[in-house]
Amino acid sequence: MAVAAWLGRRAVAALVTLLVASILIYGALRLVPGDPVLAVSGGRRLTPGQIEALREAYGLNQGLVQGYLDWIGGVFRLDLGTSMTYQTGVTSLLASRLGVSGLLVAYSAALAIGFGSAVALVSAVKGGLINRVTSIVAAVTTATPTFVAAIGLLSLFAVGLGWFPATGAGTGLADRLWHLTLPAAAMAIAAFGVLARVGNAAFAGELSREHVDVARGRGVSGGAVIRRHVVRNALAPLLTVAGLLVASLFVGTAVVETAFGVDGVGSLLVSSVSRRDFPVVQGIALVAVVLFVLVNTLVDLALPAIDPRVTAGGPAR
Amino acid sequence: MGEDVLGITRLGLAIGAGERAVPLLADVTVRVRRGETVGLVGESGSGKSLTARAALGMLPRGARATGGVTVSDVDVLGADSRTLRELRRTRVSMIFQDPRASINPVRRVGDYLTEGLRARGVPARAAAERAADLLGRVGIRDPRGALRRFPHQFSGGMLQRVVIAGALSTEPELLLADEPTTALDVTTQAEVIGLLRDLQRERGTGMLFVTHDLDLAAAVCDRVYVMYAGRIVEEAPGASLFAAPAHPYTKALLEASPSVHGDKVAIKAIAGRPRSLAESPPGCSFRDRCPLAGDDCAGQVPAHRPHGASSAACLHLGGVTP
Amino acid sequence: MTAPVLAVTSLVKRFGSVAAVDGVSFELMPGASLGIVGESGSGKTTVARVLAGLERPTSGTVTLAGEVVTGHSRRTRLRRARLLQLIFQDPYGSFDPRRSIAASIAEPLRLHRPGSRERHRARVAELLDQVGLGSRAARSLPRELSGGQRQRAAIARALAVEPRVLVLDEAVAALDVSIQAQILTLLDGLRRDTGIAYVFVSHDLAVVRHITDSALVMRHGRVVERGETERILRDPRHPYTRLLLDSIPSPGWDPGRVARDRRALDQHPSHGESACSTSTV
Amino acid sequence: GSNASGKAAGPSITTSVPAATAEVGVITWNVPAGEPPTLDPARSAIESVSTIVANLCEGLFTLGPGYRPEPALATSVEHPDPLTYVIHLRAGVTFWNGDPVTTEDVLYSVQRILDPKLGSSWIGWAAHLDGIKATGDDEITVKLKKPDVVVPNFFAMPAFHVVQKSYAEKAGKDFGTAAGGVMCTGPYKVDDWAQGRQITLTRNDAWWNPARPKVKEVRFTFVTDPAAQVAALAGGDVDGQFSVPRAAHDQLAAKGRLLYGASLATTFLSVINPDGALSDLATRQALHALIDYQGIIQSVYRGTAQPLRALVPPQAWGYGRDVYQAEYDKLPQPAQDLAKARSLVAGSAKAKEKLVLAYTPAIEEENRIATAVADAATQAGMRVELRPLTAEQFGAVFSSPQARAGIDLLLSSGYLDFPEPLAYYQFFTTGNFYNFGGYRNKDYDVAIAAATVTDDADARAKEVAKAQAIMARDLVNIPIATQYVSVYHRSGLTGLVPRQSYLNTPWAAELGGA
Amino acid sequence: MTLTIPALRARAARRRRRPLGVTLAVAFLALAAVTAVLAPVLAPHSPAATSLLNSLAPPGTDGHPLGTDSTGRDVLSRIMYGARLSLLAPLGVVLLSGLLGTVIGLVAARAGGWADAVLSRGMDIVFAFPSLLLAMLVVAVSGPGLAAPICALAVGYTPFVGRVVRSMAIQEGARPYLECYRVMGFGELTVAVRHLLPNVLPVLLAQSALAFGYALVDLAALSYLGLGVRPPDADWGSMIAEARSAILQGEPWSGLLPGLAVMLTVVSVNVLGEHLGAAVSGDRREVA
Ligand SMILES: Nc1ncnc2c1ncn2[C@@H]1O[C@H](COP(=O)(O)OP(=O)(O)OP(=O)(O)O)[C@@H](O)[C@H]1O
Ligand SMILES: Nc1ncnc2c1ncn2[C@@H]1O[C@H](COP(=O)(O)OP(=O)(O)OP(=O)(O)O)[C@@H](O)[C@H]1O
Ligand SMILES: [Mg+2]
Ligand SMILES: [Mg+2]
Repeated sequence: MAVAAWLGRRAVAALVTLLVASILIYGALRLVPGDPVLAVSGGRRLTPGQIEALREAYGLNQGLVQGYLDWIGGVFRLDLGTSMTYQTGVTSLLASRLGVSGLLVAYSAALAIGFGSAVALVSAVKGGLINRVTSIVAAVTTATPTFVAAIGLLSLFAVGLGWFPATGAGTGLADRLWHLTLPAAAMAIAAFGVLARVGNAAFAGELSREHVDVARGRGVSGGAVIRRHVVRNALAPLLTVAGLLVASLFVGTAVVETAFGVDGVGSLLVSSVSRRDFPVVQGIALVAVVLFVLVNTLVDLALPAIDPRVTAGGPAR
Repeated sequence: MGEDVLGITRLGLAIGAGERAVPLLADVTVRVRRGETVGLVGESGSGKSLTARAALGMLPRGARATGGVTVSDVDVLGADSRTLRELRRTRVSMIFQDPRASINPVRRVGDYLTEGLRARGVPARAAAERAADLLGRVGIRDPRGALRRFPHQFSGGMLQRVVIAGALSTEPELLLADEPTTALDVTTQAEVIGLLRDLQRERGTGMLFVTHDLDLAAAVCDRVYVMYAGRIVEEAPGASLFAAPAHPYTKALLEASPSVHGDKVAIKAIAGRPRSLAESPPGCSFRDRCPLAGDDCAGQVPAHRPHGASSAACLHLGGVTP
Repeated sequence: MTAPVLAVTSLVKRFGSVAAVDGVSFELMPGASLGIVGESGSGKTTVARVLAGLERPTSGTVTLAGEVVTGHSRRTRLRRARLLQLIFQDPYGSFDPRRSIAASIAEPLRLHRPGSRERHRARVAELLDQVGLGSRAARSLPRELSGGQRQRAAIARALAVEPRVLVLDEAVAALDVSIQAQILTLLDGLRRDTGIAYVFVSHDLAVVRHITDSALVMRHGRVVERGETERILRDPRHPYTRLLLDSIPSPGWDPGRVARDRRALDQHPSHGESACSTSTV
Repeated sequence: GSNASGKAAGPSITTSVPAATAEVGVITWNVPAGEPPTLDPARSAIESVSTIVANLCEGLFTLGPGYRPEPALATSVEHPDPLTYVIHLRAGVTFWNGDPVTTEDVLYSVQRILDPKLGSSWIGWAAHLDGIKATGDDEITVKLKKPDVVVPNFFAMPAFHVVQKSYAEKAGKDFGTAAGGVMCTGPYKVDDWAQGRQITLTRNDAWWNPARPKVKEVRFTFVTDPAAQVAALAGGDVDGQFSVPRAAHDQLAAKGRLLYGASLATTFLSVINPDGALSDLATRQALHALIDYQGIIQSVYRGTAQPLRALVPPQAWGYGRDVYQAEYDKLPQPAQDLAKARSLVAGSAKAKEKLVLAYTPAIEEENRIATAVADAATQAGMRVELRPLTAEQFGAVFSSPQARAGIDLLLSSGYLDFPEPLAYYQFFTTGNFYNFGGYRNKDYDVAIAAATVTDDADARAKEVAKAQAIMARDLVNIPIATQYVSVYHRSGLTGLVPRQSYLNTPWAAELGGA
Repeated sequence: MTLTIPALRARAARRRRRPLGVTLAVAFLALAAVTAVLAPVLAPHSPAATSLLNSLAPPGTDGHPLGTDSTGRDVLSRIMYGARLSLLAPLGVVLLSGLLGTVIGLVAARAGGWADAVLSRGMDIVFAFPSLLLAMLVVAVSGPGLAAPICALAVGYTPFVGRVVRSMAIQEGARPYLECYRVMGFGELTVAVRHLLPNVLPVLLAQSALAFGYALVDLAALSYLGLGVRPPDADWGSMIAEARSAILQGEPWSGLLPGLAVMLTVVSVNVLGEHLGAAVSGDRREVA
């Protein structure tokens, strides 16, 4: 009962967030000064008459509320409008690129979460020198901007050593993973640092809890204590942070996809922002926010399975 | 002395090494016989918990121990981790003050209870049977349902029963109870103590009962050790603790505690505050708060001397109870 | 006949569906000491918090020095504070960790007794002296003091505005026996010297016996027994009071009986809950 | 180190390469400008579109070597009087789907771009159009209201690229997009457009032109980041691309074939605000004197550019070369002379007024040029404020006066689509829409007007050169350099002469194995 | 008297325990701040002085200790001047978001109920926009430049600060000393501003330090994508972006050095923030 009510509350909260976010996204981009139609020109010369004709064609003279209703209505029909530069539906434009970006995010999240939590656990359990070294590594990687990492990896592993392809997304799953290794690693570096730190704190915190001592005092073996009482308990904060990271990785693709010449949603976002192709920007922003809310709601929904106390109203800690 | 389930002899404990070592315990000697309830009382910081934990072989990080600790003739301080684990699985159990902190909050109560049994090699199904059995024994209604519930769904008193059930599930020879009722209401305390005593008597388990409540110690324990500043200052039979306190500290404590029984008498406060071993003055640790203290107390740490049914570490025993 | 300094009538406080306090009434004469005892969750703290204005009562009134305290205006707030102060269980948490003890004590003075810095300083020294603390403690941060010292400082701060009622919520529960005795002695002396009245909330009957003249026994938010403290201890009339007394360990104590009695009481929860009418203590 | 100071003039220009002999299965070609928004030739005024469309669609004529018009879907054009052009269509040409090309298709293709809603930038050709109609089964006639010698050049431009009428009408708004596709006649046809990834062209085996392409399939990728491009080219992920990042010239030259060609492009400063500090000739002369032309060519363009004396580069002299050359030689060779600039500034009150230099920092070379110019101006005692523009703002400068407000000087690069200097110079006549600087010079206007109606090559060249000399003196435009076209492809390929006409002639059809 | 000694010793020990990393971080940040402020005095060259024929000189070249960039500008001078925008812009973000977050967090915590629900939900909604996305959205609206992204990031980081302030304020508000002030007769506002805020401040500072690092990276990424700082202004991010082709040429210095400056700054503020945060929780732990 408590669980069902709690799940219901989370779902409603997620929907409210999405609703307000969609209004913000649409509203902000419609209140733009200047003329979005110029995007269509691709920087070439247009006469004022041509511009007026294009404004008409894109329905930019419409009222804000009506515009929003039309747009959100379209969203429910999976129609995000028409790109100004590409002249095609934003939905199909995104659909063709979401695969690459999704894989990139998943790959990068897997790297960051896998290495991050492993390093966090090992350093928390071993302590001492290992802990100090990993904390320095984590501090430095956390502070490594994605674009710096991208440049570094690109010049070292692609241009210098030639171990990985420098660009493109490849075809077929194996080839694609091969191509996306460097971009995923570039994105994963900072996320790794964050996870290593958060994970280390979580694991160390759990390790110092009395029930861990109690378990040891009952003769439970070291491995089982770690598995059953430390990892399991630290999972909640780790999962929460990982959820936030995954969603921000999606936007992080803007940087790596540009740096590695991957044609995904991120590079589309960058080019659309600089061309002010609003239907595309709106569409991507909406997808990013939906993804964020979705991932975090999923994490929220998973939390009761990890920590039953969350549904009892209290915090996870 | 095969009768002793716990033998702590001249246990010393210090953290750090050399110049910067901080002493925590000195010269602590405690014995618990089979089926006996032994109290360990003292104010906070006197080293009760450290002593109890030492019996499990759980020393604070970076601490060095001197002296000896044996549980059922196994040398705890010298034991390797395997022996120690085996010992903990089969012979000693410990109950802590706060049951909520003692149980992993994210696992089911059933997991907590069966974990100890499974570690001993009991098959899963049999372990679950035993766990339900135990819960029934400690007075929890619907034991089977309780196995599937989470700790936060229990009240403090009920949860302490679960912990007790867990501690007894392995049928230990020695039970270390570190203030097991301090977090509970007085009425609940009575119930839990009753339960603990029944189970312990039934199985002949030896129990080291740590508390700061003199009344409780006197009521429950066969023998009581009084600790002050990391040392045992008095050892007395439970019954004579009130009647004839041997050490000035014990006497001062009694005089400082108000009581519901008998006539209303004024209480006498003790000057100063309790010390830890590291902070205490050289010689007798209690001397700066002691009304009987003389210059001789500063010289050296007084040795234990018998006094009536008790023994105490004081040079002026005659001044306490003639 | 003097008027009561504090009177509470039909006090009710609900949290959602839980009635934490359910129809509590009592009066407190100047210089008197009233104990409130009961098991955990019986509503003792809630009564104390309502008295101090930290919770609004759902219904019922609190009358201080003949005037009903209602509303949250600045005037009410200040008047209440001047008449009644509260001491908490946790003597560490009662102080701003960043401020020295002297600074913390000076604060209520500045609010209620405007005056020069010098005057305040002198008064702080006087207050600290009254509770047996020296100038070194005055300069310390709360974390540099022991629990007993902190509780003394908390008492000094409460006394700063010379209130007529001091509400103490488990004020000695966290202290070691030897320190607890010091504080109890201090409180005794203060009442004798200043004529301040206490509402002493505790679950420890022995302490209540020591410090109070009369007492209320609460259970599930209601008063189940009231009267002179000695009388209640000698001759408990309500089974719950009896249970509480029986729970206190003593030589020859039978915890098994406590368990049985409690079960019996739980099975007849209505037993005597409102047996005692509102008699003035 | 590549400290530019020590370097020699730079790489040389390639004007011919061995023809391709071997068939090649697939090549992967990168379009550094990114994925094209459309493949509609009418909207192919941006590099990403033109590079690909050039292989798909054909006009009536095309530009051959030396940027000379050559017949394509037309066989010939007659010019019976100054206002009339009669074009004869080639017989037997079919679209990819096998349908024959009709005059109706040609007329449809030309006329659709005249619809302003389409937003085609080729619309400009029709400024003096009177009418265009079919005058026979394989003949169309273009009638002008006023003589305009520039017009025939457009016949080789995408303005006259032929698309199938029925197909285009059916596709409607989607024509040219990934969904709608295109229908043309060129040597390649669209096989697949995987949006966001690549566009694949396959050979049109039914091409009318007997010069069969050697490459069967061309895959276009759209890597925009220079570092990624270089890594892709060097690593062999991509076989080639035009406009190779200059920074990687050394690196790539060692890998495969890196070729340069002269172009019709100019980088120049133009006066946008006729009333500000730049209304003063001395200020403009100071500006002209303070630019480090040599540094720009060596360091910014890494030797792949040439200094210019006039706005239109010599490559664009499509006729009357001798005349042009002689006149060009008379113009002063630009060189930095800070002392002269300083004294000019010292002698002019106007020169010390603040002036705003707008530019597009997204184009790395222009970012550096603008930075260097501003710094040199500061050294000469001028006050230059840099105003970076986005591509969009840059576009707006050409269409809205508000966007031009506050800008005194604009750094831009442009190119002529065909070798007719008039096409550029006519923009600066009094009252011309694109004459943002409000340049007014009667003599200039007269010379341009005369050239526009002069059919004879040398005579026309004389008039144009006269105007050119006037402009060079008035300095309303300060030409800085003309860049080379560059192309890189892996070794083993050949046949591609680096020319700017890759933007409108089927260049892939020339490429093939060595 | 005996009490004095351990207490003093503990205090001294606490002071001595400041880790080397924190000292280094503070030193670096101080150096960066001084450099930024005194750039006109300290920088050997004007950051705008070009020399096309002396471009991409390697570090150690005469007169250019860190070399020159692709337009021949002195890298050291540009890093020094670049520090101004690079540090000032995130500082603006932090100040704005700190102010907003503190007010919202305190109001939500103290008001509770309906106001808390609305404010918290509002923060959740803003939180659903990754900060870089928010910054790119406003750039799409307003065109490149720093002012809009600074505001956007400030809004974006508000929940980052506000949530922590709120939970700290609730946690701290439940501690008896604040109730003591209320019992003493102090008003809500006085309690919140005079007593709650100073005790929340270390957490606020810690959180702000972390936000500073994030903002620095976000703004640099924006500049790297060509959507942030517009030339001729330069921050470290735009310097890296401008150096991209130089990196291709195998002359990475003019990009690596500002990249290093970004990393060192971010590491430093992170170390500092974490230290502040740990100091706070350590303070709490001592009590428990
Ligand atoms: N891990 C440790 N490191 C350093 N000192 C410790 C550690 N554990 C305990 N101590 C110190 O040892 C002394 C005794 O601690 P212990 O916990 O045994 O006291 P206790 O008698 O159980 O008190 P309480 O009644 O408060 O539980 C205290 O002064 C404490 O500060
Ligand atoms: N803020 C609150 N919100 C909801 N319920 C509350 C709140 N404060 C107290 N209660 C409930 O009111 C009842 C009485 O609580 P109160 O703290 O007054 O008891 P108490 O007698 O002081 O107990 P203890 O001895 O444990 O301090 C309990 O059931 C408690 O759960
Ligand atoms: Mg203890
Ligand atoms: Mg209470």
